[in-house]
Amino acid sequence: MMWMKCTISIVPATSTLHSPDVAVHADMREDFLKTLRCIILSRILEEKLGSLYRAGGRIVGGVYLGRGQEAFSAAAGNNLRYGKDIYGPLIRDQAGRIAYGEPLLDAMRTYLGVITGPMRGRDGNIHRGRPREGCMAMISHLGSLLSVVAGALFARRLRGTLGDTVGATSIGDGGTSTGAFHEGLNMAAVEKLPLVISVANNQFAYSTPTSRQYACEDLVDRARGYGIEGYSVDGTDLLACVATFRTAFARARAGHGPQMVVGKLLRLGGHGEHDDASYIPDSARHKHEARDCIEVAKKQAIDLGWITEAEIRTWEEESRREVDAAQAIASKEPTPDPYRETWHALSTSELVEGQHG
Amino acid sequence: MMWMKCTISIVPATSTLHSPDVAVHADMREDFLKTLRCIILSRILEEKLGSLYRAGGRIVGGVYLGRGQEAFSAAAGNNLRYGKDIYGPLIRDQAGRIAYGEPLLDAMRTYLGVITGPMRGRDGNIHRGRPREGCMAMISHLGSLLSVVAGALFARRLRGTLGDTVGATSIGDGGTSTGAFHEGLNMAAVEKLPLVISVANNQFAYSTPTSRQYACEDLVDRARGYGIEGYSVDGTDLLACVATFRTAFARARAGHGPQMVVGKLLRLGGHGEHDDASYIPDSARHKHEARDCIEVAKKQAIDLGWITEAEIRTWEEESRREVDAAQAIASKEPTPDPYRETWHALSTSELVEGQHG
Amino acid sequence: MSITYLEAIREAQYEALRSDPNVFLYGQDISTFGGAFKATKNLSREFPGRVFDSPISEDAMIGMAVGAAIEGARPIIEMQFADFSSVGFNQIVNQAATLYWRTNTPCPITIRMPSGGTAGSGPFHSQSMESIYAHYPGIVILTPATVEDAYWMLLESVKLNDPVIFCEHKFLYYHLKSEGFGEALPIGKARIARPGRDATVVAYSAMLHEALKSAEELQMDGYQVEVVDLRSVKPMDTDTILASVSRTGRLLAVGESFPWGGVTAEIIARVSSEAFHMLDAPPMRLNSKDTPIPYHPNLWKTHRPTTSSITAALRTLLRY
Amino acid sequence: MSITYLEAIREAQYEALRSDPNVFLYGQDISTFGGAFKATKNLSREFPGRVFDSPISEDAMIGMAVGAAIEGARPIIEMQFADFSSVGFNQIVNQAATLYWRTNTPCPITIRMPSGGTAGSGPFHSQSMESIYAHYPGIVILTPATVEDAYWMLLESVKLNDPVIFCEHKFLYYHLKSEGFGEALPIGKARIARPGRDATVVAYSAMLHEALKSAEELQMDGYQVEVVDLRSVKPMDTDTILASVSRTGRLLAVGESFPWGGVTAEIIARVSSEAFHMLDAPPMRLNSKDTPIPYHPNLWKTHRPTTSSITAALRTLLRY
Ligand SMILES: Cc1ncc(C[n+]2csc(CCOP(=O)(O)OP(=O)(O)O)c2C)c(N)n1
Ligand SMILES: Cc1ncc(C[n+]2csc(CCOP(=O)(O)OP(=O)(O)O)c2C)c(N)n1
Ligand SMILES: [Mg+2]
Ligand SMILES: [Mg+2]
Repeated sequence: MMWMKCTISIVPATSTLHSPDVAVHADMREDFLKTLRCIILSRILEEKLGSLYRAGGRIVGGVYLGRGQEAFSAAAGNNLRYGKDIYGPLIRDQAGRIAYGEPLLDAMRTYLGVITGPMRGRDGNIHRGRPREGCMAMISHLGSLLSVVAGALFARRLRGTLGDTVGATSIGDGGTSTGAFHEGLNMAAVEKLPLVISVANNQFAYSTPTSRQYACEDLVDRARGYGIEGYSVDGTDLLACVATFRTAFARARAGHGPQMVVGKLLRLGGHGEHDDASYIPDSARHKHEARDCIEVAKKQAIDLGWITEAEIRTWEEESRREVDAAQAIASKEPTPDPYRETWHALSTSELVEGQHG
Repeated sequence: MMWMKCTISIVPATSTLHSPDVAVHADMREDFLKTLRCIILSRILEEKLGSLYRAGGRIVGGVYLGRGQEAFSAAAGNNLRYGKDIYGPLIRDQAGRIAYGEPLLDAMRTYLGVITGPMRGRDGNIHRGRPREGCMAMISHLGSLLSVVAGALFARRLRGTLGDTVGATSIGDGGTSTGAFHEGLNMAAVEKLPLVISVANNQFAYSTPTSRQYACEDLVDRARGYGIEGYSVDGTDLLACVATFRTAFARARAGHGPQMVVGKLLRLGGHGEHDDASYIPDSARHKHEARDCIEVAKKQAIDLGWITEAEIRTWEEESRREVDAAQAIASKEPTPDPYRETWHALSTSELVEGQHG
Repeated sequence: MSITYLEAIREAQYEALRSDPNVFLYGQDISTFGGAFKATKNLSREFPGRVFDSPISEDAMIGMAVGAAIEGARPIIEMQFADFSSVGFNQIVNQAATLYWRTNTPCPITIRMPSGGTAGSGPFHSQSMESIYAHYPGIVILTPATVEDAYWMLLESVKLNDPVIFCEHKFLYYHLKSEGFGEALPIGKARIARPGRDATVVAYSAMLHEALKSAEELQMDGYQVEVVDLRSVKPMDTDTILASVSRTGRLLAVGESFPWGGVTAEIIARVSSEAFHMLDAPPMRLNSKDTPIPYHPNLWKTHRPTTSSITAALRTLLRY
Repeated sequence: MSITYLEAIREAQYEALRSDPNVFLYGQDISTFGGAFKATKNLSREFPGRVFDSPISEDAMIGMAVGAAIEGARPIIEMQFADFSSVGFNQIVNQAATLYWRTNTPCPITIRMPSGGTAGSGPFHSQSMESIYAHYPGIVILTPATVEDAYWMLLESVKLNDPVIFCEHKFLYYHLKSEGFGEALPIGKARIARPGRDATVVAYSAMLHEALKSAEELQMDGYQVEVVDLRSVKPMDTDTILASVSRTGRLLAVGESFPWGGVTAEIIARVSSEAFHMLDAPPMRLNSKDTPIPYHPNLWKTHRPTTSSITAALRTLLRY
């Protein structure tokens, strides 16, 4: 049995002081490997989406990828049970969605805009979700999903169906500047909801550097002001992410209220696939945060003796087949037919108005 | 010369650590007495407004008073120069307005809705202001004034007219829950503007106790998350307030960015004069924060040998005369005549539409 | 036993809480205090753990309601004043109103908005926002003008599987009384509040009562003015309006919101397009003036339509 | 040298910055990056210290612009997409739009809103919000449809002492080209974009071009359709519309925003009320459908008015 120390600084919140270092236990192996498998799949799916976008023709609208953020995203999603817990993924949460259990086909179908997908061509890409199964479908307005996830948890507690379920959602460094994020987080704190908020500080909001976004030293410094527990983690380090989110989710489930996990990392790509990110200075590209979390994780797993290179290659091949299979299915499916669309924005069809004028 | 210790806990912000205790110097005498004069006048004015409201007939709309918050409000306003600095007073800032230099007639005329007042009957009570002279006229939506004050300072810096001017605005415990407050404060921090924000934590937002408003221990815990300097002060203690705001304003003027001063106190009255505040529990009424800041201040001044009881009585009489004089003038002035009203919401009169339809 | 419009709103919430455990109330000062207007008086005592004081966070209040609705709850959200919904605007029009269409998930939330002008309330405690919300797809906008509608339509709102903006008029809170709740009328249908054959006035909410008084005044001059109570601004019951105009040949639309666009423009556009030849005179409308709502009663009385301005407009219309 | 609609917007900002030191630009990603659409490309280099990247804080962006305007600055605020102005809504309609009326202080701010649909942009990157903002007193709403108007009206906006919502259409950004900026037309006046005698189409922004194509198509059938470019939604140039309708006797109003209320209802209400007897046929309107704006191009093409739906409506109108 091997032990390894990873650097997780868990910042003291209002009431609880966490130990600043956490040792890697053997019982992390399972979670770690499951997450590693997810981030490999996520990267391969996203590479496919990127190349479909560049090829043109099939994907409509933009493509927004999570390259470099997979470890942080998946380590959160891995703590969620599909159909039980509530998840509000954001822009760069493909890896989290996979870890959570969202079917690959949901992604592919939504990007291709086919009617078999959860959004039926009505909305696209990262806006997909199945709210009644616990997967919220984000609107574009940053910050506004937090209160929705909080509300779902609130309703469960009210109706007595909360049990050990938990909610999770994400935000970027840029999204923390929205009023919606502040209101939602404050309300969740007041209601002491079992909610884990991942703050993916990827150094940029589109092109805007963090120096134009906030003036604090570390976004985790905000936790105390909300009276919630906060963690700061190296977002490129899957082991650290798995350990931190494990603690955060356990504490959320145990009734300690919202948990804010801030991951430091770098967006390894453009804001969307249309963007070459030429504004990211070379200096940023050479910092620790610019490490590719997947390479780091593979090495961690191999060093720990948890997996071999050959096994990883097998996973990669399997992932490619899964992605190809999803694409093969979705690309044969029909796109929406405007003449079959009901154009009903209300579920109460008697109250839908006809055309007037 | 007497020295006295007052308890000011100045919370460490991102970069600067203040000494936790400040001694009272003789050079505080002038500021203290000026402020004391203001809060006495403010209380007498507000008592008059309250009785006019209860008598009915002349005041239209609600009356919202600052009873119990005068020391905290005036200690801030006292650092502002009318016509030079920028002030964005809120609901309970009558004392701050007086200290800042707003004419008493502006208040009286606005409450009576006469056309000679700055709002000309178009808006009322606490919404008054003279923006071009630096006194902003709040809209009701809490939190939304902060960014306006920030914008005025921003424009001055841009145009090279900032000099040593500074801006100040207030918020209540309830107002801190608004998205607007968060966005405005964060933006002011990013722009490192010379702005002092008074947070009057009077334990209630209308009837809502702070336990339903935030989950942190002290609202000053938020300062660090914005990367600004924060202070926590006993809002019933005028000496402490004067000392704290003096530091905060000095640091704002010296380029240290936004300063957040949180005052702990109790609203000594209803939300408005229509409200008997019966929801405030007796326990709250017997706490330290329930002290009447004016009585505390009078005693402080007498104990320090800065003033005599007789002198205070003279001030009170003078204040009463000032208030009566303002009332006498304003109550003779005309209320608006709808047939003389231009009903132009645009300053560009060529673009004003006629009535259609 | 006479019941006010405000009491009807309280009673409807009582009944909604009583009959469905999924209903809860969330809003500023609505718990022990019973709300700024006392529309939730005693409800927190009668239904412990189901009436919550909210932080001053309109955006989050609506967002949380949407999340709760997804999970099967049926929240009623009180805005302290309709005017403050402007900071919850995004969650209403983009989150709540798009949920069903985007994801096939019903969004049963009711947002109560104390609306409209009262003397001395000024620009930010007097607004009527029905015209703004009705512009957006995916929301139902109700504007009750009677004690009966206040009661039944609020109860219906809570049962509806779609977001409802419930515009209750503050001017009617204490003034308007009724002997009981009567019968429920269906949502989405207008009502002939007063029959007549010379002209049709379409009004809603507080303006209905100004229009009725106006019709009364004009009766002394021998005119029979028909008054239609719209009840629901969206959907708008075009059929009932057209049927009335087909009888009278004359139309005046009256609303309290700002004059550009909005309810009255929509009424006139529908009638002009769909019943052009039934009109014997150009259609008319009356709204508030095109400025913020004034604080001083002198100005306020002139800013909004009143019985006298409606009567004046009707005289012009009838003389045409 | 041909200039696009987008370049015109950049050039107008260049000229505004050059000619008045009180002008500054504030918006997300507009500094070195030059904005999501490159409407501020190079401006931060050409005018150092006057073009700022904003935090993602639309409410504070508008609030700060109002404060800056009070101090004599003339800010131009870029919303990354018009859709996101929903979170700055309160500061626009309640802070900026009421300032002059309440305090006699002019509020010269320009809010640029990249508006309207493009294929694949979905419900939250396609909205047209002119109908919402025009409802409120105290704001000017401009909707340029040409390269010339994009340039001159933006320059005029910055000079105006009132808040301007500048709705620039994303669909026109790259497609629309002109050989120069031509002459400035006055703000608040509509323009006859194509003369005709058989029917009037009133349109604006991207819909103008669909209407013009439609008029072209119908010319082959011998119809002379007059097309009015509204240019400014509020104030709305009623005189020009009425003059056109008095010549043609037929009216179709076309807009891209949602169907309930809004620009087209306002046009029809004005014409019906003020020029009833000039109409030889019931007035018609065309808007988007009453659902959120769809993501998939198949749906999107049917959701908004197009040349073919305008032509179909006009055929009905002309045959009447
Ligand atoms: C309220 C709002 N304003 C603007 C936008 C446009 N926008 C979309 S993504 C983005 C940058 C987001 O940055 P961040 O939150 O750091 O997330 P990241 O893209 O880095 O993952 C912006 C400005 C938006 N979606 N919502
Ligand atoms: C956005 C918004 N929502 C609701 C209100 C209604 N309102 C006016 S004052 C008030 C309570 C304010 O409490 P606090 O901020 O603590 O200030 P205090 O009255 O205690 O001085 C409320 C809810 C408002 N003005 N603005
Ligand atoms: Mg980011
Ligand atoms: Mg308070």
